[in-house]
Order: sequence, then C-alpha cells, then structure tokens
Amino acid sequence: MISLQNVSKTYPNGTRAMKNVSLNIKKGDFVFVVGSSGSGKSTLIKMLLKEEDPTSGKIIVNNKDITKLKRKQVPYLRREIGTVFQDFRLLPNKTVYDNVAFAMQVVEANPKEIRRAVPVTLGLVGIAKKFKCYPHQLSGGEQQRVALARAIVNDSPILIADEPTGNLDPETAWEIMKLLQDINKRGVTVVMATHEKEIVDTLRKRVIEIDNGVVIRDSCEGGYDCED
Amino acid sequence: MISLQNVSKTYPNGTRAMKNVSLNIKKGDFVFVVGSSGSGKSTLIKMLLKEEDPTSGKIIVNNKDITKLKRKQVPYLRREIGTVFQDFRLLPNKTVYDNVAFAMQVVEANPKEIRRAVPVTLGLVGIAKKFKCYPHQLSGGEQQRVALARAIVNDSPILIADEPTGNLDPETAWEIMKLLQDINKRGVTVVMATHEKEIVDTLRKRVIEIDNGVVIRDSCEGGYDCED
Amino acid sequence: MTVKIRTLRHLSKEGILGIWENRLMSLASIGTIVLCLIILGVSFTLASNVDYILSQIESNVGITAYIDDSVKEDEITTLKTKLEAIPNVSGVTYVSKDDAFLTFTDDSNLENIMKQFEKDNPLPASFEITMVDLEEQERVIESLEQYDELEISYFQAEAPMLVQLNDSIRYISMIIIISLILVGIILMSNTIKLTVYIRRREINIMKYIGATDWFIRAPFIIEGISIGLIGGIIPIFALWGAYSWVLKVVNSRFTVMIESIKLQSTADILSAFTPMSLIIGVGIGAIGSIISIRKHLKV
Amino acid sequence: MTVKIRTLRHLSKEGILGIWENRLMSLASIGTIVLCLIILGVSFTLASNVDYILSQIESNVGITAYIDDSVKEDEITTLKTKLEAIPNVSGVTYVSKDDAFLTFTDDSNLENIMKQFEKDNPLPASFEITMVDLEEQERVIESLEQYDELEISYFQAEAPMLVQLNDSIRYISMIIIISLILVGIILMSNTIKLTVYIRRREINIMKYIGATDWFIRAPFIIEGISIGLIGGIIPIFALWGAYSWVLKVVNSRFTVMIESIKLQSTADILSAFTPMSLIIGVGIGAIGSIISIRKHLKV
Ligand SMILES: Nc1ncnc2c1ncn2[C@@H]1O[C@H](COP(=O)(O)OP(=O)(O)OP(=O)(O)O)[C@@H](O)[C@H]1O
Ligand SMILES: Nc1ncnc2c1ncn2[C@@H]1O[C@H](COP(=O)(O)OP(=O)(O)OP(=O)(O)O)[C@@H](O)[C@H]1O
Ligand SMILES: [Mg+2]
Ligand SMILES: [Mg+2]
Repeated sequence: MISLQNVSKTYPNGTRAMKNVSLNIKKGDFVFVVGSSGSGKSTLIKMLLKEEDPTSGKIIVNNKDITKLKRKQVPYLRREIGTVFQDFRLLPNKTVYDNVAFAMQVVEANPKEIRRAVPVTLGLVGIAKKFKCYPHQLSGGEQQRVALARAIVNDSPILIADEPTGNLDPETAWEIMKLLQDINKRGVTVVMATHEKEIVDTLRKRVIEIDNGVVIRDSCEGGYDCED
Repeated sequence: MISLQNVSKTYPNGTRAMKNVSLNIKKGDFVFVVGSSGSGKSTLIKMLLKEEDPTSGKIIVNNKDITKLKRKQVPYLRREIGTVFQDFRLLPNKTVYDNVAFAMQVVEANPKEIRRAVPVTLGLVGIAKKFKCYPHQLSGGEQQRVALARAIVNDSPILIADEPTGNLDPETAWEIMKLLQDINKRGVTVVMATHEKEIVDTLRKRVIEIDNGVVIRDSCEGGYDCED
Repeated sequence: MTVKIRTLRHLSKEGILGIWENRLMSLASIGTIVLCLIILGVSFTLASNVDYILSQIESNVGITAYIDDSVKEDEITTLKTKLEAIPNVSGVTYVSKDDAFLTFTDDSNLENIMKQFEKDNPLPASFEITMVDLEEQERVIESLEQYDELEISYFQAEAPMLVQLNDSIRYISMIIIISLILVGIILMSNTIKLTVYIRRREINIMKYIGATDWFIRAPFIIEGISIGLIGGIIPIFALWGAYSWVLKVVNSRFTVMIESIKLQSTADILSAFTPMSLIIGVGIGAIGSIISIRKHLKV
Repeated sequence: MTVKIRTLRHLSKEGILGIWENRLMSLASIGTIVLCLIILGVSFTLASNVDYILSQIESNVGITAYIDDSVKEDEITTLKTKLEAIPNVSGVTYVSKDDAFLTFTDDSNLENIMKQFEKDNPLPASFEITMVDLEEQERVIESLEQYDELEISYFQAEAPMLVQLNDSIRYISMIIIISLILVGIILMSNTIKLTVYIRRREINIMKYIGATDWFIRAPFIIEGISIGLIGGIIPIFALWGAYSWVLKVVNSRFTVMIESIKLQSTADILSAFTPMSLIIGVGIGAIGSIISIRKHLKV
C-alpha cells in the first residue's frame, strides 16, 4: 500500500530531515511512528501527501509512484488518504459542521449522504454539540477532534494522523484510539505519529522509530522505547 | 499572588466555560491545572492574561484587580507573566532568535543583555541550533520549545504554560519539566495546564482539576486522577 | 473538469457567500473598481465631448468663394449645384450682396464709414462652402479654382492647424484613457492579490484535503465576476446622474455663448460607457481572480 | 510614552525592515499612492494651465477708446497718463490713425475697398485699455465716459461671460481635484486596511506578549510614512518628465497658433506640486496606518 525506497529529504535551508529511509506498510496495517521532537515524523507524513517532495528516492502509494505524479493527479492522491494534521488546518471561516462537510463536498458526495455522515462522524469523536462553532471558538482538544472527524468522514482507504491526541486528556485520547482501532479493523491502513508512550506501550502495534531522519527501529508489537 | 473570586465566564455564543470559580495561588507555588478537553483550562489562563474578561467575579494578580485594569495598563500586567500559549503564537516573519529577543525588546531591555540571555535560554530548551529558522521551518515540538524560551527569557515572576509538552516526546518533556521546576525553585510562580498523566502523577505538586467549568478538586501533592 | 450540477450549485453559493464573508475585501475590491471606472468615465466623457466639439468647429470652418458681379442671378443656382457636386463638399450656402452688407455693418464698429456705401454696395455676393473632411481642403480648392467667376478666400493656416490640434487632442485623450485602464487593472489586481493573499492559508488547506484546482478556483472566479459586475454597474448610474446634472447646468448658464456648439447627449455617453464599464469590470474581476489565485494553488 | 533611544532606533529599524518583509503589500501601497498622486498631478496641471490661459485671455480683453480727430498729437500723452491713473487699469496702448489703417487693411479681405481711402484715412486713432480685474470693467467705463473726446467701444456681453466661464472652470477643477484626493485616500486606506488585516495576527501576538500600543504602532507608522514618502516622490519625477515633454511638443508644434498664450513653466508646476505630493503622500501613509491599526490593538 505504502512503500518508501531510499527516500532522503533535505529542506532548502539545508536541514537533512530524512536520510535514505526505506519501509513498507501493507494494506490494513496499524503503524505508530515515534521519535523525539524534530526527528522527521511530520516530514515523512508530508511526503506521503506530496506536501513536500523527497530530494531523492521513490514513494509508492496505492501502486503509484507519487514522486512522478502530475499536478492534476495530486488531489486524487490526497482523497485516498484521510489526514489529521499536527496543526489541525481547519478552515477558519467555516463552522465545525461545514469543515467536515467540506471534505465530502470536495469528492462530490451526495448531499443526502453528507447530511447523514457528518453528524454521525462528529458524534464518534464526541464533538456533536459544537457543530455550529467556528474553529476559534473551540478548545485545542476540540479542534483536534474536528480535524480527526474530517479525516475519517470519507472512509478513505488510508488514514494518516500526526499527533491526533497531543491536546487530549488521557480519557478522551483512549476513546479516540478505540475509534482508530475500529476503523483499522474495517480494513483501513492507519499511520499515526505520536508521543504518547502509554498508548504505544499498551496497544502493541507495529512501531517505526525515527531518530534524526533515520529509521532506527521497526518492530511488530513494539513499545514506545527500545527496551520494551 | 493570583486569586479568583466567584469568577464566571460565558462566551458570546452562550458557552458557559467557567462557573463561579474561586481559588488562590500563592507566590512560589507550582500548580497543575488538569481536566478533560474543553473543560475550561485555557479559558482560565486567558482570563489571567486579560485576553478574555470574566462575565462576573474578580481576578487579582499581584495585588491588582485586573478586571478593572485600564487598557493602558494591560501590557504591564502581561509583562509580569511569561506565557506559553497552547497554539504557540510565534511571530511568523521573525526567526527563532528574533522571536525570543522580541519579548525582551518589548520591556526595553539592554541590547547587551538581550545578546547574552537569548542564546542561553534557547540552549536551556534545546533549540539553540535552530536559532536562524523561521517558525514554519520548525517541527511542532520545536515551535513549542521556542514558545517556552520566549516565556522564560524575561524572568517574569509568574509563568503560565498551556500544554507546554503536548507536542514533545517523553524524554524532551521531562527535560522541560526539570527546567520548569528549576525556575519554580528560583521563586517563580508556575501555573501549568496539562494532559500528561505521567508527569502530574510523578511530580506530586498541587493539582487543580476543572470539569465543565467547575473546580472539582484542589489537592496538594495530588495525582492526575482523583483516586491517586 | 467533469463537475456535477449540484457541485456547480454549491460552488456558486460559496462564491456569493464569499463576498459577504470577506466583506472588507469585497468592499475594497468593489470600491477600487468603482473609483477607477468613474475616473475612466469622466475622462471618456471629457474626451468624447472635446472630440465632438472639435468636429463641430471643423465643420464650421469653410471656404468663402466671392462671386464676380458679372454672374447673373439665374446662373447662381446652376453654379451652386455644380459646387455641391464637388467631392468632399458637405454644404454650399449662398450669401447675396445684400446679406453681405447687412452682416458687415452689423459686425463692424465702422458703421459711419459704411453708411457712405449704402447706395452702391461694394461687397460681393459669395458662397460659404463647408467640407466633410478638413484635411482634404486642398483638393476642394483646386476644383474651385477652375471657375474663373469665383474668387476664393480661405484660412490657409488655420485649417491644418485645427486638424493638427484635433489629432493631438484625440491622441492625448487616448493616452489618458489607456493609462487609466492600466491604472485600474493594476489597482484592482493589487486588491485581488491582497484578498487572495489573506486567504492563501484557506486555499492551501483546501488543496491538502484533496480539492481540485477548479473546485477551489470556481468560487473565487464567481466572487470576482460578481464583484466586477457590482463595481461595473455603480459607475454607470453615477455617470448618468452626474452628466445629466452637468448638461442641465451648462445648458442653463452658457446658452448665449455656445449657441452653435452642443455637448453630447446623456444617451450617447451612456450607450458607449455602459458596455465599456460592464466589460472592463467583469473582465478584470474574473481575470484578476484567476491570475492571483494561480500561484497559491501550487501546493 | 517614555521610550529609550535604543528602543526608538530598534522600532525605526523594524519599520524600515517591515517594508521589505511585506514586499507585496508595500508595493501595493506605494503603487496606489503613486497612481493616485499621478492622476492628481495630471488634473492639477490641466486645471492650473486652464486657469493660467484664461487669465491671459482675460487680460487681453480690453476696452477700445476711439480718439476724436480734434485732439492734437501733443495732448495725447497727457490724456494717456490720465487714463493710466484710473483704478484697475493695467495698461494703455496708443494706436495712431496710421497704425489703425495698417492693421485694418492687413486684417480684412476688403483690401480693394480700402485702397480708395489711402489718401483720406477715415479710421480714428485709439487707446487700447487693459484691466487688472475684468469684473470691474463697469467702473472703468464710467470713468472713461467722462472724457468727451473719447468714444468708447467694448465687449459688453463677452466680459461677464468670460468671467463666468473662468469661474465655472475653476470651480469644476476644484471639484475634480478634491474628488481625486478623496479617491486617493479611500484607495490608500483600503490598501493599508488590508495590509494591517493581513498582519492582525502578528499585532495580536505582540499585544499578548506585553507590548504597549506605541511599541506596536511605531514601526507601522514609520513604515507608513516611508511608504508615503516613496509614493510621494515618484509622481514628482513622473510629472516632471511628462510635463517637460508635453511643453516641448506643444512649443514645437503649436507656436503659430498660440503666440500670445503661454503654458505654465515646468518650474511653476513642480514648485506647487512637490509639496502637495509629499504632504499628501506622507500624510496619508501616516494617518492611514494609525487609523487602520487602531482596531487591532484592542486585545
Ligand atoms: N519547512 C522546513 N524547512 C526547513 N526545515 C524544516 C522544515 N520543516 C521541518 N524542518 C526541520 O526538519 C526536521 C524534522 O521536522 P519534522 O517536522 O519532521 O519533525 P517531527 O518529527 O514531526 O517533530 P515533532 O515531534 O516536534 O513534531 C526538524 O529539524 C525541523 O526543524
Ligand atoms: N472564543 C470562544 N467562543 C465560544 N466558546 C469558546 C471560546 N473559546 C472556548 N470556548 C469554549 O469554552 C469551553 C472551554 O474551552 P477551553 O479552551 O477553556 O478548554 P480547555 O480546557 O483548554 O480544553 P483543551 O484541553 O481541549 O485545550 C469549550 O467548550 C470551548 O468550546
Ligand atoms: Mg511533527
Ligand atoms: Mg486549552
């Protein structure tokens, strides 16, 4: 489903954020990406979405080499991937409802389907009451949950989440994790960058650890730290 | 030092984020504010900075009733309080160095002093290497640490931090917590809103738990959860 | 670019809503377009009136052909018909000896002197000949010189001077109008650029969610066209009101002076300015938004 | 508002840097100011030339006083001195009988007729009297009528007409110039509003860190003044170049026609326009930034 082959990324200012990384993620996998702050987790995710292009190497998503994707094709790649961004990226002048509905309008979904799916999804992430609010009227954790709702509303085959629980209290975070596991059980590939040691240690899924742009560990049923 | 008396806050859209809260924080205290997402932690902090005004009640900071503060006086209140905002609030067109230096320029510090203090503070939060970067060139955790550097560079008598470790890996988070404890030991009052159960449980400081706008617990040497 | 009808409807709604959601920027854009088009309208009105007045003056500058006293009264009509047949001649007016004497005594301060001639009028009869195109005066004169019974008098210097002046004024007003249109385009694309710059984050986010370029662009273009339309309609009414008022004032105050010279009617001005204003307004709104959004779509 | 010198230096640096950091917006603002001031400059030049030309025409419209043939040559100088002493008279020119005959035969198409009079010149000598203020013509005429040896001739209708026309044109150009200044202010405050709107987040953040209003405002004002200064200087040079060129063209092409009528010199135009452009540019830059930043400081 997702495959990186000798991928390196150097930002224009000279920062080498990814160094010759190769890895494979199969359909239906649930993968944690961990690593210290600034190790390159977000860079990896940005490259999967073609927000950044690798300096060298090949990235294959859904059997397509996305480094060679034409500009016109990029939106269709992104529609395959539901994404929770680390900085949320909610549309500031749309309400919670419209923000989530927008993701469905983009793929030209049926309005009836939109009216059905949006409230259901908002309910799943526990933010249904706030559907009329604008992003600036929400708390940090509430914004994060709206971003998650938007990522899952289209039932995309891939779900990428960059710190989806960073602003949530442990209880809410666990509810979100249960939701992600449910989604994963329905066959969706989930890639999640996280710092939550407790969650990683408890769930025992595949863990990819990045340090300074290099994959230093890739273990099935791993914990947050090497020793676990 | 900080005292809330029957404070309530209702946002213009009708959300009751704070209901008749009274509490006292003494000089030199180290206080965790915990609570589930949307419970009102950031609202409390915003009121201390006069970013939001309470709907009713009195807030006293440094022996001054800040609800009665004149517009002209507000900057001087804010200079007493170093703040890490949940959404960082870094100036997008200043480098890391300039962002931190700006906080000192605001209080008209000596340029020599600025040139000395800024690199030292950047070193303390572990971001010295990136001093030339602009915020958009930083990872989430790096931005958070710059925000922390800016909050502490002026040695203000009060430090308020809204989720200062939300985007940090456990190791870095612990380093930051040690730093905050050191600062606290120098006599600075520290108020920190957080979700990190592990940190709260380990440090055993005073914990104020907010739920749905009400203080439901205020225990010295408490843990993240009630039972602890 | 296959889009479903309901998507189109949705995008139009977004476009119209956008005008309201971005009130400040919409007002700025509409204001800029209105102001530029009003300046354009005023320049256009001035230029086209100057042109109109000059062409009236031009058609009044003619050739005087004095008729020899030997020509008999009945030959005059034949002669007149012949002269009227000369190419480029637009009109021939006969001025009899009596008419000439009356005009002369009327005109001059020398009444006393002229009284002596009352019996024996020394002034000749004449034809006043006007031309279609003043630049062709030379040819007409050549034709006239073939008639020995006519003595021709004309403003040798003034005619080419007037043609030259007229050309220069047309030329200058063209330059002014074109510069104004350019100024307008620059100001408006500046405004639109700023508008889009403000919303670049929004555009970026849409792209990251998987929206196609057209899905993002359409509301902006619809917004741009609507803003251009509003900005194009207002100057029409403004010019209508202002020009009617100016005409009224001019007609009531300067009738004595400019008896023979008329200003263009409101209808003439508006029938030329209306399509100009609408096309420029809508065109700039649409093109401006397409151009300025392009750069932000590349993410 | 006690600020240390080094803070002032720092804030000025921030202001100047801001122009570069916000290139797009700075260019937009400078462009807007330049374009508006150029339009203003062109209007001002046109209006002040029309005014200048009219006042030249006005001063050429005079009174002719025909002198009775009984007045002897040596009395004429005394008479001339007396006339020159009348209030509001700016000049008296003596035209002898011979001069009058020469001018008349030159002017008219009636050479043949006038030849008869060559021996016995019927034309009277005259004084050409010009006035300082055309509106006071009535009074001058009353004074002149006291001299029985003079027969007075003047343009009864034309004088008030010209005054009226001149007044109207002055009035209309005032309206146009004031509207242009308003248009400029609106366009520029729009641009500045957008600029500040773009940076409102930045302003908010500064406030939250504890910056005083003046600390935030100063760089914006310095930026606004610098932008206004740049935007005020460019139109001066543009007008300089353009007007010199126009003068050159006009002088080389229309000398025959407008012998007696002159256009204003480049120096005259620039000495009036330079302070106007600088003051309006800087003023709008400063006021615009103060006004538009105010609302965002309230956090
Ligand atoms: N646009 C950019 N330009 C230059 N350097 C960048 C840019 N974005 C990120 N970097 C650098 O690349 C490195 C990796 O950043 P990345 O955002 O991938 O880290 P991360 O693992 O997501 O960290 P965090 O856990 O703090 O979010 C960091 O050193 C960062 O400073
Ligand atoms: N500007 C606003 N307008 C209206 N409602 C608001 C506004 N800001 C916050 N709220 C609401 O007030 C409540 C408390 O928000 P607050 O930001 O204080 O929560 P929090 O405890 O900081 O949550 P988190 O841990 O998710 O950051 C939430 O329900 C939120 O939706
Ligand atoms: Mg990251
Ligand atoms: Mg919060």
